[in-house]
Amino acid sequence: MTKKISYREAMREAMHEALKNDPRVFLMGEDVGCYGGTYAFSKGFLDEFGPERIRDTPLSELGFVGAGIGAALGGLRPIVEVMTVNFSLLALDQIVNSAALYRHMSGGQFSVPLVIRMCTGAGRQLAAQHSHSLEGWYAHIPGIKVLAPATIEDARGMLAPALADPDPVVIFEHGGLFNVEGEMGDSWEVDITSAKVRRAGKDVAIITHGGSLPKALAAAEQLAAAGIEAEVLDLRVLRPLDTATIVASVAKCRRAVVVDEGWKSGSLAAEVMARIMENAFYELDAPVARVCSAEVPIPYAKHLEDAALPQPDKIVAAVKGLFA
Amino acid sequence: MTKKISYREAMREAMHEALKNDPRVFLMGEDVGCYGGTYAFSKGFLDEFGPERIRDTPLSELGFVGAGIGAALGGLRPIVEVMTVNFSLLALDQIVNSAALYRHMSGGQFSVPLVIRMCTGAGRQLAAQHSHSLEGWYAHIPGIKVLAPATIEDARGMLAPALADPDPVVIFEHGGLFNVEGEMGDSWEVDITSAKVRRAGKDVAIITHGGSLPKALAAAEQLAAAGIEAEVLDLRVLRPLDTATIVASVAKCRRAVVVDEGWKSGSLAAEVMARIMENAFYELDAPVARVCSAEVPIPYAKHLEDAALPQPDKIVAAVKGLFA
Amino acid sequence: MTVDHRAPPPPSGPVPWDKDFALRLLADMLRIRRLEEKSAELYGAGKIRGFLHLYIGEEAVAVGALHALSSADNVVATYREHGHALVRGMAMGAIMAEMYGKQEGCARGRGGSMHLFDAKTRLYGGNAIVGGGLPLAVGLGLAAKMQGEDRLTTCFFGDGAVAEGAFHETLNLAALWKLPVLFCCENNLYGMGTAIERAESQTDLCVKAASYDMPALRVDGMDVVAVHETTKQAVARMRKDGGPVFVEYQTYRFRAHSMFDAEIYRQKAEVEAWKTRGPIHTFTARLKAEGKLTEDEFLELDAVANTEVDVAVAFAEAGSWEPVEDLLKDVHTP
Amino acid sequence: MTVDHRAPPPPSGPVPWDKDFALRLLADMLRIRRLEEKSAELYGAGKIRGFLHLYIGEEAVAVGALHALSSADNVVATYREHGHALVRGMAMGAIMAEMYGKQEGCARGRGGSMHLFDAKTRLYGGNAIVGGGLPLAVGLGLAAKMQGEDRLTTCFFGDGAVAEGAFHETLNLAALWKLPVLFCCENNLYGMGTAIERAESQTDLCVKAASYDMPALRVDGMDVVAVHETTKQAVARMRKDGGPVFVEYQTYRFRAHSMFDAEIYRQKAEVEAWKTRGPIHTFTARLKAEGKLTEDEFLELDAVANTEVDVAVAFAEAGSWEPVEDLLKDVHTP
Ligand SMILES: Cc1ncc(C[n+]2csc(CCOP(=O)(O)OP(=O)(O)O)c2C)c(N)n1
Ligand SMILES: Cc1ncc(C[n+]2csc(CCOP(=O)(O)OP(=O)(O)O)c2C)c(N)n1
Ligand SMILES: [Mg+2]
Ligand SMILES: [Mg+2]
Repeated sequence: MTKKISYREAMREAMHEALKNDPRVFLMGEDVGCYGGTYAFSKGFLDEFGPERIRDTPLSELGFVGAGIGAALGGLRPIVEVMTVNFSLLALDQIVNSAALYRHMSGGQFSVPLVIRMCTGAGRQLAAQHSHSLEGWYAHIPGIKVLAPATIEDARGMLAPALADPDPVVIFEHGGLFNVEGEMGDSWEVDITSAKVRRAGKDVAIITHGGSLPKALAAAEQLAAAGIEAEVLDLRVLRPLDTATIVASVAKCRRAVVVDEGWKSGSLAAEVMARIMENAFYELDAPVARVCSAEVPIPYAKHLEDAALPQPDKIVAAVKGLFA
Repeated sequence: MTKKISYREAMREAMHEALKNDPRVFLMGEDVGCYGGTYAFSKGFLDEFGPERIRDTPLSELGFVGAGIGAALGGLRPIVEVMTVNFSLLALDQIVNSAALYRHMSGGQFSVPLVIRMCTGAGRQLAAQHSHSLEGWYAHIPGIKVLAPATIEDARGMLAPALADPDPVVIFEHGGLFNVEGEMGDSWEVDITSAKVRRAGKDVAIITHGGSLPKALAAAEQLAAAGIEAEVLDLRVLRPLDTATIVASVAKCRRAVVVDEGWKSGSLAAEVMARIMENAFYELDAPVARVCSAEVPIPYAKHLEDAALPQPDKIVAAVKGLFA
Repeated sequence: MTVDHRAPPPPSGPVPWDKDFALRLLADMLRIRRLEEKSAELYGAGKIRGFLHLYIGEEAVAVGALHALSSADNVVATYREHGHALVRGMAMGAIMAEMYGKQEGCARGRGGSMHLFDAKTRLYGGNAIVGGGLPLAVGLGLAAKMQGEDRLTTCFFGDGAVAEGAFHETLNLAALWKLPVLFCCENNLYGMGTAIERAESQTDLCVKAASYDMPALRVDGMDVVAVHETTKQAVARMRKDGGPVFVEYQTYRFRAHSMFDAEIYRQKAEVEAWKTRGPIHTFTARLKAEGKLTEDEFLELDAVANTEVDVAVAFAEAGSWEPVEDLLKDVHTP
Repeated sequence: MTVDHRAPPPPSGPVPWDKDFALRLLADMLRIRRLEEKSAELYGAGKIRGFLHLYIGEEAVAVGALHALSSADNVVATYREHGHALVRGMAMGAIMAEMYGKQEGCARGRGGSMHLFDAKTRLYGGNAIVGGGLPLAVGLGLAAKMQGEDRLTTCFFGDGAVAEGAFHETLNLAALWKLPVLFCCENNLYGMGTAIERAESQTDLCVKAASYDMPALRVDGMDVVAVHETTKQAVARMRKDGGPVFVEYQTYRFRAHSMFDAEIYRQKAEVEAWKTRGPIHTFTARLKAEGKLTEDEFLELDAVANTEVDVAVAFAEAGSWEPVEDLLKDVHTP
């Protein structure tokens, strides 16, 4: 049996299940309660689970993310929702200087089983302060796991293993995916360790994650029409990266394009290229290319925003460039 | 005429000159005044320039960095000292969401001629919360310039052009360099646009910056003894990267190792490798290797800290690996 | 702490201004109202996109407060700043074109509704990070003070921003360094869907000013007369003594937080009750009662505002798109 | 605001405790003092490295406050936390070995002086980010409350931390949610080289608590009797009412901020005057005056403390280095 649900509903179901099954789990963040969730992910939760477990917070990103860390240290399993990655900059000290360090720095005595969820990405004309894609920053930090569910199944399935993880897990949900709908079976298996091939191919590996996955798949369709069979690899887990699966795709296709909505310089795409350099250099028939965001604050005007972000046609062009 | 001065004295002289020459320049940060500067960079300044221009701040990184941005918008030329990069996490919102964006987002109406200086890096047994090397993060942000003076000359010479720049400039000073001494002439020319070859070679390009430069040079000496002539390239300017100079070194040597004290995954080293992939793939005789920090919070114990960080012997081993 | 969400009686009493001045302020409130009503309509029509936060109901604050400033003063505002930009002197067409994303907009269409900037009128944004403008305001105040300028910096922010660390660090710096910063807290009882008593353990926001040894004033933000007179007081005090002042404007937002808000967090009755305190119609009634305004004069002002809106829309419609080749313009570190 | 940096008269008056209890607290102060004096020496000898912040002069705070807690309570401390760890029950050898960087240290030598952790005694660090422990404490308090545990969380922090946004956000959350968090502000008049009146526009730190509607107490932090009695009051109130309490301990650091500090920001005379208020010798004198302590007993306590230090040093010396192969242990995301 499958049913059609949206990415939003999938994540909502996942949280609902977690709240039902484990009394240690609670949801905390700005407007998760009375407002019904900024993106309606927690609609109805307040009535069902009450204000203790569906905990609206003041506008205090540093404070409530730190409180989530403390609550995890104290035995709970918090899901902390930071409205968007843009505001998470205010909380980075707690994430990097506390959550990520505690286990190692305490000699293994303490752990922080915390899940932080946040919306990421551009594409909705929200302008420069609301359009960052900084998951690559988070993926730089040892001690935290970074996930990027890009499919309905991952939105539905990644939360449970994230909550079971003894360490902090940050989940990036791309704002452009929330209304995407798809079929969902009653049973699924979702790990939080591996990258996944979303479309098999043999001529070029398009490696991507999050909000860029649909664009990569669209590009692959266009390429197929032009006789190029692209394999589309969804990284899914941004830290630790699944190097083996990346290398396998690259070794098979011998060409690769990395697509990443982050700004190009210092992007996660660069890390993927570095891994390929280190592990699959001799398998390459051409240098790996990347399609990232232009190095500019993301503008409001639609035509400029579109021009700043990765798009299917740019991916197609980058792939074709590899065969030139 | 040359004289022997330390990195600390060089930076102090640079600030002194700036304060003398331009009444719009002032220095602001924690303990820059009464304490004499956390690392004695501003010793004596309070007496000479007074508390208005040598402005001690409360412990409020977000607040005083933001105040620096506002003061720059208001016509001054602030030098804001953030004690270390570790604490700058508290100020990232202001740097990324205001300083970096203002010029573009305002349609070119406003600019933020601000210099932010901070100590970076590990190696002094300061443990996990005081040992980050996050200059790679900053180098990801369009709208700011990122500098890493690694020599006496750059410590002396980079501040003036940074202050003359119409946009925010972040200067990373590696704590391990402060006591390094060197000869300094009366005249020098220091740009803030180019990378520089610090040691010419032909067999391998060692590409590095900041506190890793002395280690790279030490490794080059060892390699020379083994018959390998390494070119050591100091990136100096981490954003925007001087791709042309990187490519020239790589094209000449046909082999390269990138040395970066940041954690390996998502490091600036990855970006350098990506640039080489994009621009010099066909010049390479071997995949580019990198020597970065182990992916672990930096431990206090000396032997563990040493093991976590790039060291000359690891660089030597990486280079030799390219010839195996 | 609990907070009474019920609307107090509407503002009333004499208007201590000459007709000219009174009508200018009324006109400005009407200009904001009509601009925003049209904006909402244009959002529905897909002409404006992204986030759009309306100020409807709160017009007395920007109008009363900003008319107490001089043109040399700086203004820092939030994402709910159409009114502030307009009163400050930005052309309505530049605002509308910005919301359309046209290059004739005040920021070439790069910022949209949340990021109105205007160097000419010293409007330093339009900041969409809650609390993000506060440290900037302190810096602007510092620059003015260090350069010996007679220039205040006025910073608007909401009740929600008070919980942010930025608020605390900023008020402390401003008071410690005695900077000419006027902190204008637009307390509309909600930060998005979170009522103030669910965000602040101490809901008396003026008490917060005391914790920085900063003078604080509280005023009915639905009453343009009270807003203006109180702000004038604050400004006079600042021009005399130099230090910062905190003013709490008690106001209310009649519309949803943004165009995505289903408003399930507050009762319709509460909103309706507050609407009886609407700053435009209560001020209009007072002026009429005093004989300072006739219905015809009111209709005339309203017609002028509507015409200005129409012209602004036409200007925006006729505007052009910034060439895609200019995308990287104004970024010097590619 | 100005602040009087002159030392008030030394603490005096009767000690309302039985001899046993009084001597336990005296012994703890001595243990801290001797441990730290030795640490300074070992720093000079290169055995301890990195940052070392001594608590000398402030011992009455940790000793008086922590003896008011139960072993079920949580403690969050700063980088100046040797005393807190010791009083809480951590073995001196584990502290010393940690500062040596040996794996017999409480954190396997990974953290050093600033990062003492002990799950057994519920010491959650040792945090070297000023203000960084505050949000954690709120979270620990939240966990205790949500799990219905009878467990307070005590968070130590300095006067300097009060200026950080973290302080503001944390106090608001704790008061808003009525969490059992005891905020222990160790006000030693300086944050590094910055005197409090150059960091805080409002130097009365108890006024800050009011801005969160939180009860506040102020006490002479050089007087272990006052510290303990006041903390007991705060704790009793919290166990009854559930909400947070703020306590300001007015104290003074006799040594430099860290081993790198030239101390040019304060007068020697000021330091010397404060030393006359030293918590150990004034308490000793009071006990002697009351006949609760003889010089021999004092010497005996001191000898015990010194022996404990010697044993701890021997333990640390005999300790071993964590194998380099274990570097990545406890990091699950390489
Ligand atoms: C740092 C930050 N956190 C969250 C948001 C999302 N957000 C935008 S407006 C808002 C409510 C702010 O309330 P208030 O300060 O009272 O201003 P109002 O909207 O009522 O005018 C929130 C939560 C944001 N923009 N910035
Ligand atoms: C966020 C942050 N900023 C700066 C520092 C550097 N620093 C360490 S201790 C200190 C002074 C703190 O003063 P206070 O809170 O009064 O504690 P005290 O040292 O007096 O016990 C400073 C500035 C830091 N560790 N963390
Ligand atoms: Mg509000
Ligand atoms: Mg202090």
